[in-house]
Amino acid sequence: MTLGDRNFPLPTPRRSFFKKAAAISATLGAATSAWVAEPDPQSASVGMPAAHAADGTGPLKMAFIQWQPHTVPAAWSKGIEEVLKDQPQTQYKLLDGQNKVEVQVSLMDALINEGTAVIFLQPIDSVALAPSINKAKRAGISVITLNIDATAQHAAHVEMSHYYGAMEIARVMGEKMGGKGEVAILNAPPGIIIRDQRTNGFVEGLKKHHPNVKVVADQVADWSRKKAQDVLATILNAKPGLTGVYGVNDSMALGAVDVAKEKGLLGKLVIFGNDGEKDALESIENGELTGTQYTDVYQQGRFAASAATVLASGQVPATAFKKQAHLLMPFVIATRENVKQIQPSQRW
Amino acid sequence: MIRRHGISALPIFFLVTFAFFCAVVPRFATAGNLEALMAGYAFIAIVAMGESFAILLRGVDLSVGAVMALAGMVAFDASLILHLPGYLSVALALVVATFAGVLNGLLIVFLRLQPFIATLATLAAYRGIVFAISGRQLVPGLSTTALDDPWIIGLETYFDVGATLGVESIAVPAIPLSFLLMIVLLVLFEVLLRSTRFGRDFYATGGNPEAARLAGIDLRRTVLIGYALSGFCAGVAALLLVARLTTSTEALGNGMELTAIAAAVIGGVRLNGGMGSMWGPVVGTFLLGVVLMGLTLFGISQFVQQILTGAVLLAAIAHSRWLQSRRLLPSAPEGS
Amino acid sequence: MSGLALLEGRALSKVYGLSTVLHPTDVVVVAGEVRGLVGSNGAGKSTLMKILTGAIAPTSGHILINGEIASPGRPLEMLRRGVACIYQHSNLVAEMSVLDNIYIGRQPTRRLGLIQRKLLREQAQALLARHGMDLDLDAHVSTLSTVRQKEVEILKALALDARVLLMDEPTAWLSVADVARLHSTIDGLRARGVGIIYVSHVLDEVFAICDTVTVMRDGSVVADQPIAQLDRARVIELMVGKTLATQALGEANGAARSAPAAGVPRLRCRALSKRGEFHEVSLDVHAGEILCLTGLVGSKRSELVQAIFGANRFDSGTIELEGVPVKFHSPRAAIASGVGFVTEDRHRDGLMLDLSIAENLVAATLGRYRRGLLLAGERIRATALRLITALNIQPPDFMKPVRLLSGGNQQKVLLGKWLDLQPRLLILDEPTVGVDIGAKAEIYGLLRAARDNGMAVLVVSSDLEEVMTIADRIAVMVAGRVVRTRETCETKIVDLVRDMGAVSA
Amino acid sequence: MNMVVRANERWGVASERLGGALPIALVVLAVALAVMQPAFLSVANLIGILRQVALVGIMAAAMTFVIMTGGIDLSVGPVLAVAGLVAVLSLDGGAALPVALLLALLLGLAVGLLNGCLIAFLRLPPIIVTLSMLSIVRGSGLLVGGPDLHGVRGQPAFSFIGTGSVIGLPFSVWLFLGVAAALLFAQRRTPLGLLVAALGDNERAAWLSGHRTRLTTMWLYGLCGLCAALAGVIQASQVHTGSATYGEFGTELDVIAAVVLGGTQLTGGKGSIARTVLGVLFLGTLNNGMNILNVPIDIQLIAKGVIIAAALGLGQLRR
Repeated sequence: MTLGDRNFPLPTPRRSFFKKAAAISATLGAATSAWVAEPDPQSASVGMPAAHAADGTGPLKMAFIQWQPHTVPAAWSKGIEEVLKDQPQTQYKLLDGQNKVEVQVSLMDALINEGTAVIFLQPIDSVALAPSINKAKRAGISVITLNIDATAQHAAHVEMSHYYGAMEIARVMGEKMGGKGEVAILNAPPGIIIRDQRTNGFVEGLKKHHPNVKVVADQVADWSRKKAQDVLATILNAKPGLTGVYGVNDSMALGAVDVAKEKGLLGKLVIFGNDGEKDALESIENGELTGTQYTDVYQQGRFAASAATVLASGQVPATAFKKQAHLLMPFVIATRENVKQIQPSQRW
Repeated sequence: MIRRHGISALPIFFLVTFAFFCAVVPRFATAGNLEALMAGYAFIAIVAMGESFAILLRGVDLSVGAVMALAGMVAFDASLILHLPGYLSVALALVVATFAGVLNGLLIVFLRLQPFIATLATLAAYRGIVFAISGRQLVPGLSTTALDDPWIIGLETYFDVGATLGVESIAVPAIPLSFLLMIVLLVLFEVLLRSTRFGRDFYATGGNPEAARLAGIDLRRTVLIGYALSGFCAGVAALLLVARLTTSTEALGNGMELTAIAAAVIGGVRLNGGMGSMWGPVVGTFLLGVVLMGLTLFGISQFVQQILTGAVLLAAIAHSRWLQSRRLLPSAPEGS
Repeated sequence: MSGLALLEGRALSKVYGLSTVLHPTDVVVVAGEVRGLVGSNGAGKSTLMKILTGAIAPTSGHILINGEIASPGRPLEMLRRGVACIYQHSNLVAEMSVLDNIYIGRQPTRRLGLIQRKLLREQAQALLARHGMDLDLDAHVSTLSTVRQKEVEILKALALDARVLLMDEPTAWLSVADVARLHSTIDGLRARGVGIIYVSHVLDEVFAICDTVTVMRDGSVVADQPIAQLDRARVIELMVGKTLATQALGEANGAARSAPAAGVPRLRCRALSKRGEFHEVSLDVHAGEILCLTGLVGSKRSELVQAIFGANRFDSGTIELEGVPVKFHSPRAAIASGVGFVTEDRHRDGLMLDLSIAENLVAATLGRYRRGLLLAGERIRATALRLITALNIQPPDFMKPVRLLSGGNQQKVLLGKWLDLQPRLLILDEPTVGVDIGAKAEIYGLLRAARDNGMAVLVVSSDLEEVMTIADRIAVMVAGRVVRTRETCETKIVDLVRDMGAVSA
Repeated sequence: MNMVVRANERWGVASERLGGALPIALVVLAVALAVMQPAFLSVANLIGILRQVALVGIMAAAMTFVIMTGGIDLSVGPVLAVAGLVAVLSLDGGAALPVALLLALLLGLAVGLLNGCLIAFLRLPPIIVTLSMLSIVRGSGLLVGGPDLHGVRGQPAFSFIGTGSVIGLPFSVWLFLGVAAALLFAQRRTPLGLLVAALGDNERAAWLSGHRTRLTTMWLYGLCGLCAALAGVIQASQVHTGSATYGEFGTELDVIAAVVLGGTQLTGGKGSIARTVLGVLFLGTLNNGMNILNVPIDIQLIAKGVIIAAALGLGQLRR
């Protein structure tokens, strides 16, 4: 059962957004119970892997392998811990993938040997981590991927929509720009899949909704606010006619805001970010940043964690999954109009 | 010739660290973990060996990471876009990597660039080429397509020693092919350096270029071969990693240069050339591996892990320096 | 000296940019002949040697080996055809074993370039036996003394059974005994019909060992004849011209001595000991005297003076400076209380080769040349100019990097650095190694002047000729102990040699 | 520049001039860019370049001394991050601006001195010491501040450091010029410059001439840490946030590249602050040019490699 499949109803009406969030957690519960409902015949033969601590002996180990220390995974981790802290028997740790695939793979191996019950994984690459995920599955460990799906079937995937989110950004941004004008993209270096999904989504979105908005510059600013400042400042010298900037993450968008402020272009430049971290939302409220794609990352973490608890409860051996739960997080394009709706508790 | 320079310090330190983790970390001394260790670090060790060739020649090769990405992407494209048979893709990747190394050598020998600058330049250039030829960018579908060619994927195989020896009572780690490959290269390189004339020429070139030149050693040739070997090793490592990942990414091998250099220096390869071994860097690499695995299994928080990793690095080098100083006590700073 | 010409240089010349360092020169090496090649620094000896070894290519002229033309600038070819060279500065790879160094670049190999270790070792041992040398083939060159390293270099050449052997200052840093040893080796080679070019600043050696001599001056040959037809004075005159020659000789042995000083000595060492280096050493150096500390290389003289200077530790004993007990824990402290130290190896310990003459001259006294935070440029400049004239440093350009100076001038810069300190006690370790005769004379003059101004001078030297020339008193050190102290006026070289218990030179 | 050279010729620095390929390459590059994109020469852009290189420039200037002694400092990235973080956190904690700045700078200095101490007195290889310090400092920073971004609010004085400008030039640029000038002056006109040169040329000889070689070396690393911290403060002020994740991997390479591009040998010895500044400007111009021409990243990197190799290589060939 794929919850929120690819053609997830877009755009999300503001009002229904939080209802939907609730609805999803409900369905997720249903989903997990559904797994329990249809145990796999072989699962008996497979049995509980020795590593699995679900039999009550010793703590229940869970670990989260992030791509590298960063605001988003940090927020996920917070959400996860919120859920897990009520479960004294679980032991949770956050690991650093150092933005290197090979390190993530090594960490997977380590966790597998350790007999972890559930691994939360933010893969740097969909394919690269697949072998490790399969290995984990063979060891009876459930893997829950965050944000980037893996090509290998695994327990569950909780994703903030990159491709469709970026498309949506393109649509709203185009409207703010009056359907025409020149846009610069402050991009990340290739090598991580989010980058491709977001850029492609954005470009496709413009093609689809606003063919008259041209992308006149696409420069790499390494996810960094400082670099974004330098790069955009330079671009503006060559392209004074620039009317829009899309930062592939909020830091770069905020860098753009800094430049706009300095050059007194705040009114003229339409600037969008991606992720929706609290600084970005605040900047929107101050009428500096035009908008960003907001996803309730805490919630995303909580979903992942609740799924994990069900899985770890042991009634469902990871080997039993025929299909993989796929949860596409709902998002809003936060702009001045709707940003107030996002409660402080949801800001990360 | 190495023992005299206190590099024997390293194995001791390694064993102590290893023993420590075995003792205090649950599930560290398991077959599975050793297996993971071998599989996860053999390819890095190979890069470190390559790097050592450059360092032995008073140089450094910053481009190893980029060369890995290049070789990986070549194999990727060759297999998934050009649909070449695996053995060709592998060969192609190795050739490209070796050539990349040769190019470094050419820049150093003929443009007389400082190795640091030459390889820094190629580091950028090779990475750029990777972006340019990346099948993941050219053919959207490929970023989620796994490599399936047996010739490439086959590199990630394990030999169940336990079964073949019939030892079932104790869990013997299965030996990954990559590890065996590393051993083979290690032996080859050690023989090359110790008991062939080329090897001696190599140390001579690094130790005292003028003397080497006057003895009629062809310095250019030595340097070219040195960097070629560095490139080749990066290529082999890349293939092993690609096999492990069943794909290649544009970011493959990012930051590998520092890891390799660190491993080499901890392994006792002297930065200003002419002194060092091949097994040193290998042990150095696995020291890094043991620390990462150990601390992770120990459940040390990721941040504290970084701190401890740094501390262990320091300890390792300090320890070997200490053993050295007990041998020959310099009452004054040696001239730089 | 009959015999065929092994190596022949015809009209060899070398021009760097505008300056001609070698005018068209002919040189011949005949089998079984030792040809002395002498001349002041900058006379073109080294250039000629480099051309003959193929280290550099001549601007014009050509080289014949056994009558065949050899292509220039090809060290390897020259080696293969039996022309080997022992350079003044070590050309060994410090990190490699003696064995590897001897056969560097030409080890016998099997298929796959694998070295035939056994064969190699046998060859080496045979070689050692043939020339009556004993060396630990597995020792690292870096762990060997200078003498030993020289021997390795000679072996390196012999290993090729070279027909022609070029030796550039082979006896630099060698003690009397070692020189004798080397010479007997050379005799052996000559007997075997090897042709040898022997470059040296030490004329006595040239007269002792050479059959013919080529004297060079300002880049061209001024004399080429059997040594028998020349005497020392004549050769010096040919080398450096009349005036300097008279000076160099005139001030030799008969030079004025200060009366044996009395009263509290400037430096008083009592029972200085360091395990494994020196034992119970007691020395006095008075104001206004030059004390020479001589002995065989390896008699730990350098270690001793370094200990006095604070560059080396010592276990027990006392040092007094004008009656005040001192113990320096660093050179800095020694310098602060007016002790200067001209180190032995000017390249390793003495000079900053890429820095200018001026910068080197004030290196030990920098503290005096600051105005607040700044360097007092004018004062530095003044001092530099003063010293350059006083020491007659060539070229007199204080901007010139020291690397570009001749050995003699480099040594003068090093000396100048310490003279500027105007130390109460000046220690010099082998002050004239590899320095040509003209510069030597000047350095001796400077030392005497310093002495006469009441400086206490302690010179470590293995060159007995030098010792006899400048010393007021002579202390002989053997195996870390001072065995004898003599007044120079009552001393003959043979006495010293006997004191050292060395083979008679 | 020539004025300075002549000034110290008065007392005879072994003649070191701004010759070589780099200045020519810089001019050629600038002209080429100006032709392809006139906006490159606009005052705004030229100032922009200065502003963009300020951080690397400050660090490179100090790094020059370290590299001249045959050393290297890989730990500048994390130091930059943590210094910024400390400044921001202490401001949040209500500390007065001077106090916050002092804390940040002292931290950088301390890390640097620790590096120097290990290198000079324990004689450990600089590359390993500073590499270890890289991960130690980064780890500690993350322990303190986590990966989150800590914003600065209502601190006009602090924001001025990075964003304010004085007579037409950004304040950060003034700081860069200030540091560069000071170090240039130190190298050319004070005993320190001579001492550093001596250290790089022949440490043992310097020691035997009565110089405190180890102490000096230690302080040079201290200086390097200090400058990294200064850069960190500036960046924190420019991006209005402090975070332990700033100064990403690669920062140190940028800095070292600038120094080496300026002709300082990694093996130690001769080096010049002036030439380093040139190196910084060259790299800055290169990046700026790539951005202003909107060169795609792949071509950008390739071109970068080729241009650097060509710029220095051709210079070598002329010799």
